[in-house]
Amino acid sequence: MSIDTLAQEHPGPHDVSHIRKVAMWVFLGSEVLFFGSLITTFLLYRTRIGDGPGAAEIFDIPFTSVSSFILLMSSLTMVMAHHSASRKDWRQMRVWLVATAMLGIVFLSGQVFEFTEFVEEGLTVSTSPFGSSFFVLTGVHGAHVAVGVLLLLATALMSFTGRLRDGEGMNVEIIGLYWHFVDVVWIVIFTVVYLMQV
Amino acid sequence: MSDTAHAHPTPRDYWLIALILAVITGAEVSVTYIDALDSVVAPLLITMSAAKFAIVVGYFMHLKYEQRIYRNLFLMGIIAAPILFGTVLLTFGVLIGD
Amino acid sequence: MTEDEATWRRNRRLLMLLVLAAMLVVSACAGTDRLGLESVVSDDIPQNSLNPAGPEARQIDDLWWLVFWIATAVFVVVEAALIYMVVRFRQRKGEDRQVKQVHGNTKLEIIWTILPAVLLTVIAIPTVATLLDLRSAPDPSDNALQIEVIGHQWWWEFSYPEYGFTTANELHIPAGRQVYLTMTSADVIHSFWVPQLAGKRDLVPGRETNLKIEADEPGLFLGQCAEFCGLAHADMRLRVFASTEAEFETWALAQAQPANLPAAGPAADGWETFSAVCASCHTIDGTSAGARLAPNLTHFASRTTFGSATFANEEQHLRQWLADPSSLKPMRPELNDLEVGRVLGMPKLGLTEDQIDGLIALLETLE
Amino acid sequence: MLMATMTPTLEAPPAARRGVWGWLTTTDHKKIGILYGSSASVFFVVGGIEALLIRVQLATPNGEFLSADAYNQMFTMHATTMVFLVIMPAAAAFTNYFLPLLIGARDVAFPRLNALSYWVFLFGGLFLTVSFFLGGAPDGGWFGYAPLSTQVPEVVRMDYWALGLIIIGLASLLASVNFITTIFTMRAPGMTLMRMPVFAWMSLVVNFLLLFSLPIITVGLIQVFLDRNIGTLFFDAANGGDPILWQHLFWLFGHPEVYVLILPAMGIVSEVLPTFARKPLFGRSFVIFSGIAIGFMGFGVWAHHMFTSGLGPVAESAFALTTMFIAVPTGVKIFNWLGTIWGGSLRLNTSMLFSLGFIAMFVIGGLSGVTHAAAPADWQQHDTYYVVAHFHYVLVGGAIFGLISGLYYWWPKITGKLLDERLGKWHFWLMMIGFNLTFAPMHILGLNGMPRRTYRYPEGLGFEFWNAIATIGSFLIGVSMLVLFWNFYRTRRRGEIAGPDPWDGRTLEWSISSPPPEHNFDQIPVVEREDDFWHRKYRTAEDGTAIAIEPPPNMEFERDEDIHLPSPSFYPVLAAAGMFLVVMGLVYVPWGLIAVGAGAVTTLWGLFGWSMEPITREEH
Ligand code: HEA
Ligand code: HEA
Ligand code: HEC
Ligand code: CUA
Ligand SMILES: [Cu+2]
Repeated sequence: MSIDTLAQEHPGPHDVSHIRKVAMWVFLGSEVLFFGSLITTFLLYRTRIGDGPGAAEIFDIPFTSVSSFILLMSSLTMVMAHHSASRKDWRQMRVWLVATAMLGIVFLSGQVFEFTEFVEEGLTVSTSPFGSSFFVLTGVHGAHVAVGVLLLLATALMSFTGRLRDGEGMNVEIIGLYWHFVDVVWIVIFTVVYLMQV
Repeated sequence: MSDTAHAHPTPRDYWLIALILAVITGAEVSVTYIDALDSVVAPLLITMSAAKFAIVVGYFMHLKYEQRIYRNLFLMGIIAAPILFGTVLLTFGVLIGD
Repeated sequence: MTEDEATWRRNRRLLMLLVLAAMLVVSACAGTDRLGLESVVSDDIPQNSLNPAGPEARQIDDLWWLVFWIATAVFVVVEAALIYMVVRFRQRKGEDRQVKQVHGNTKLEIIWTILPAVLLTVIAIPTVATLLDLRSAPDPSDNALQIEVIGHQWWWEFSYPEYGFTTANELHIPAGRQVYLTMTSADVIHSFWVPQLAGKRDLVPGRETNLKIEADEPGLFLGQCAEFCGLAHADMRLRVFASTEAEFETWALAQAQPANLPAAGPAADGWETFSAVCASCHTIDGTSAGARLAPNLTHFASRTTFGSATFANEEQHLRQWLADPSSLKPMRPELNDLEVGRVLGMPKLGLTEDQIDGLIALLETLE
Repeated sequence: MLMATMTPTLEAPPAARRGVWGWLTTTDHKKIGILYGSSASVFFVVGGIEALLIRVQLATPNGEFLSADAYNQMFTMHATTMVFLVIMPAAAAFTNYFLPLLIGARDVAFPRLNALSYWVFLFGGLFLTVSFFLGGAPDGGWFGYAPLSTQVPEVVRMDYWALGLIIIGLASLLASVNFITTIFTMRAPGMTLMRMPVFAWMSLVVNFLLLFSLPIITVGLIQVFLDRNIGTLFFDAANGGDPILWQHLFWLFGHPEVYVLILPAMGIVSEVLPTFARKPLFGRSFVIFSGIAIGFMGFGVWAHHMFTSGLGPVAESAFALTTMFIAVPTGVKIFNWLGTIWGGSLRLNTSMLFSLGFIAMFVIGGLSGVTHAAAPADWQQHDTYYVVAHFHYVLVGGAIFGLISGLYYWWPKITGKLLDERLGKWHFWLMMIGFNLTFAPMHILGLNGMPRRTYRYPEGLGFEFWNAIATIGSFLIGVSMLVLFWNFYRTRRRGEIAGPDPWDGRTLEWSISSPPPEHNFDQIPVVEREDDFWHRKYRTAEDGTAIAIEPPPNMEFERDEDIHLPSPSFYPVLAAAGMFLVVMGLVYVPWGLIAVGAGAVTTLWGLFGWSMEPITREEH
């Protein structure tokens, strides 16, 4: 198999959707290494709790399971938005976009709540390396979700006001890739950070 | 592969996939509560989250249906990360226990 | 072609030869030890890593020469081929020649993939063998002397657990006996390096690292901190005195003695200043001064140098040190925070001449 | 023949394309390339002057020219500048300018993103450099080992370093997404990957290296920043953090980075040698595959920078082995280049001399690299001038020589004027001699026990002589660079007109005028084979020699009708300026938060304006 078949010939230089998708996947490849580094740091430090609380003491698995579930389901709404967009059903697309953003916001609120709980129970970024790596990993993930929410709402809004008519479907697809990826990262974090407590 | 490029799943499929994801998540949480599974819980969890990962990427992100180039681009990262970071953790003795 | 260009061409060839010659001389110099050219570079070079004085350093040296000669061979072949081709295939004056379009030669390419791999295997095997040997724990039959090393910004703390004392900056070891260092750092990363005795090894805060060193013969060996550790990294030197087993024993027993404080005279005044000003950082065993933030001074007068083996232990230097330490050695005492144990050097303490006299008298009694 | 419907923009650029405003808002990959190149040159002078100050300080024992404090800033900033603000942007300059030309495209995939990359890079560079005037530049070494880099949070120097590298990294990351996408989606018809010029291939590998390594160091830098500013404990050993983690995160980036620095130069050499040897690259696919192999293997050797850190014998052995064997694909390149000049007709002009010099010098650096790879030997060499010698042979003798070769090679295409050959040769020989005088002695110094990063050394250690020689050599390099700058200046006014194809080139950029028109190609070329342009000019005879095709091919094409060029945009520079404010403010938290806020708003404004702006102005 030659290099060329591996990369598969492109459909043509003017397929903007293709170009953007390639770019997004390239970027996501990079994000894998980004989150990989954060998760690695966490794995190294998860048992280094110093005098502070450890994972088993503070995690509220049922709570986090619910918020994880909510983020997971936002992938469903996201893919529905994309589906509507590909059928050029803009109204429905907006509904799904807003729904996705709302689920994202619920997830974020859950995270904020969780963080405040942990701080009250005595875990902060400077309690122990466990605390530092936990907050930075989940915080950076939260920031990704927040960016996604902004993108979703902005797209919904712009679609509502009639701007961006042509590019809409494509934008939704690109944002969707990002959103699903952020979800996928949480799938890993949920397992590695919350469920696998040694 | 380009012949399948547009055979995207239907909304019904999406709901079904979401259901599967929900079930796996339920299973994940459950196994952590079953003491009898303690010795195998880590591999179980890793398998299940890998499955979720693959499902979301494959179906929701359409990687299964799209041109190979997307998959290859993404796979590079997905393959590189565990190898590199696994090695790092090995040198700290984290993966094999101190 | 103009006159200029013709001259230029002649000069160019000359220059090329010069450069080549220079490169050969330089690479030869790096290998003077074996080429009998010591006088060019390695006379009086006390930190020369190519002049090993103990088994660990020698093992590394042997490996180095193997790799060096293989690399030199590759170097000569490649550079010679390059120069030959440039001379032979250069386009001559006024020439405009089209040449045969060769796209490659798979056989050749496979050969020059495999050949380097073979050469590298020749290097790889002794590399791994040497590595595993030098990194192994000491053989109990070697009866290695245990010494603990702690790196500080910017000085060394050495403890001899078998004898129960601590000293600084000057390490004494018995010649002909293996020494096993157990090292860590109090602040940032440092690296223990005495080239004639062994390779270097980092001192990492929160971790323990080990190094085997040994000197064949009695002598003085110079070393230096090799990992950048901030402002005075250049002045974080160290000395290793190797002596006969008997001399070492005498030295060690003396070091293990507490200090005898003078009862009267300038030295006694010095002690007064010391306990008031210096004891918050320094230790003198057998006295109330017991802080471990700075070098242990119990037997300071027995050291040949101070300031991490950078200045001769002589009165004039000491005087300057006590008056204004940072004028001798760059430090950042203004950032000291004794509460959290952060010490970035000895501060200027605003001592009077009299106080300094007393302190020097005191330090001189600390044999 | 020009079509009547041609968009007027191509004939007479609108006011926005000229003057300072034109440069600020440009989205033309060629102009952005020139911006990258000019910035890199300026930073090269900055980094070079820092180097000269280092050399003056070390010329004599117990030097007193610089204080220890100034010295530490000097070598930290010298390295940071040279690596991140000189070689990387210089390579980006060539990639920007020539990648689209080499693959037959009209622009990169995302022209405005491209502009953003440049401006973020520039602001990042300025941010790092102004630190000199705001309380001191970074002084923790270019790899900022923790916990030294996190030690004294009151002194903000390493905040500049961490934040500066984060945003320069961001700029690079955006660029690499852009270039990779460009290569995968914008090639001319028939330009299969295997027909792509080797320089484009090396760019592809480089950008993948950046794509996968930058996120890793970014995480490390964020951790350093947080340790310093909000009290996280990532590298705080007293509280359970581990400084060795930083070393892994840095070198996981740092080693791929050194190949990021060398591969563009290798790509250039692979273009220059065939052109001036009048032969195709020997074993083209071998050269390409070895580049890919270097890319992959480059990710598996990082811990050879940590042989003395205490990884344990197994890891040390493993990394010694992987490191050694990276010499195999590198050797393949060297030998294939030799194969290329074998039997050629070598035109020894300046560009060619620098490429040949590259081979000669890079081999020395590569071989000293192999002596490092023998880990126990490295325990002696590590952190000595022997390492300094190694990496300057590969960085200066390698990367800089290669880039300069590319400069002489492509200058006529960019400016339309040839550089003066006589001056060029003075430049080459002065630099060659100066370079070897500077760095060859460092091998000896290192083996003789001179540690690096020491602002002074005492008399009597035997370091005097070679240090003096090195200092003399470094000034000779400086003089050689003055010759180059003089050459630039002189040929601007009096230079010979180059014409489209001064070197009898092989690749597509030589098929268009010099400098190229804004839209690059009148007609997107249809590529039939590798070195397509050469094959339009020559055929091969029975015995394999090249024969010029008579009459010479017609290079005039009818201009395509629907050429869409990206409109200029002000938003990239606006967004980048916002980021500058953000990082500047972050250094001086809490009151700097005002700047952070203002910067964030500016950036968002830029991005919003950007997303509302049509990509191509509709003009027909
Ligand atoms: C352009 C950048 C560049 C390149 C290409 C390289 C290439 C190599 N480097 Fe280098 N390196 C650096 C830049 C680079 N390096 C820098 C900047 C540092 C120091 C960072 C710091 O500490 O500040 C460093 C440090 C460094 C170290 C750590 C030293 C220490 O700190 O103790 C090591 C250790 O193994 C090493 C090894 C190598 C090897 C094996 C190669 C190989 O890729 C070389 C391969 C090439 C050849 C070998 C020549 C051609 C081959 C042949 C002709 C075939 C036949 C050869 C044989 C059979 C041997 N390098
Ligand atoms: C990336 C590329 C790169 C380049 C191109 C260079 C180029 C040079 N380097 Fe650099 N160097 C590094 C990367 C590089 N270096 C790195 C990574 C380190 C490690 C730092 C660390 O330890 O953290 C280092 C460290 C380093 C040291 C060791 C410092 C120490 O450990 O204490 C020294 C010492 O001599 C040095 C010297 C030089 C010199 C003389 C040049 C010369 O080639 C520079 C030539 C350029 C000019 C001279 C300027 C251009 C011309 C003019 C400005 C015209 C005016 C001229 C005159 C007035 C004469 N470098
Ligand atoms: C804030 C802490 C502090 C105080 C107070 C202090 N010192 Fe020091 N002293 C140091 C440190 C740190 C060093 C090591 C400096 C170096 O070499 O980097 C040192 C080094 C020395 C040395 C050299 C030791 C050696 O072997 O290299 C002498 C002698 C010395 N101090 C004497 C004194 C005297 C006398 C006083 C009181 C007048 C004093 N010091 C007060 C911190 C202190
Ligand atoms: Cu301690 Cu350098
Ligand atoms: Cu490396």
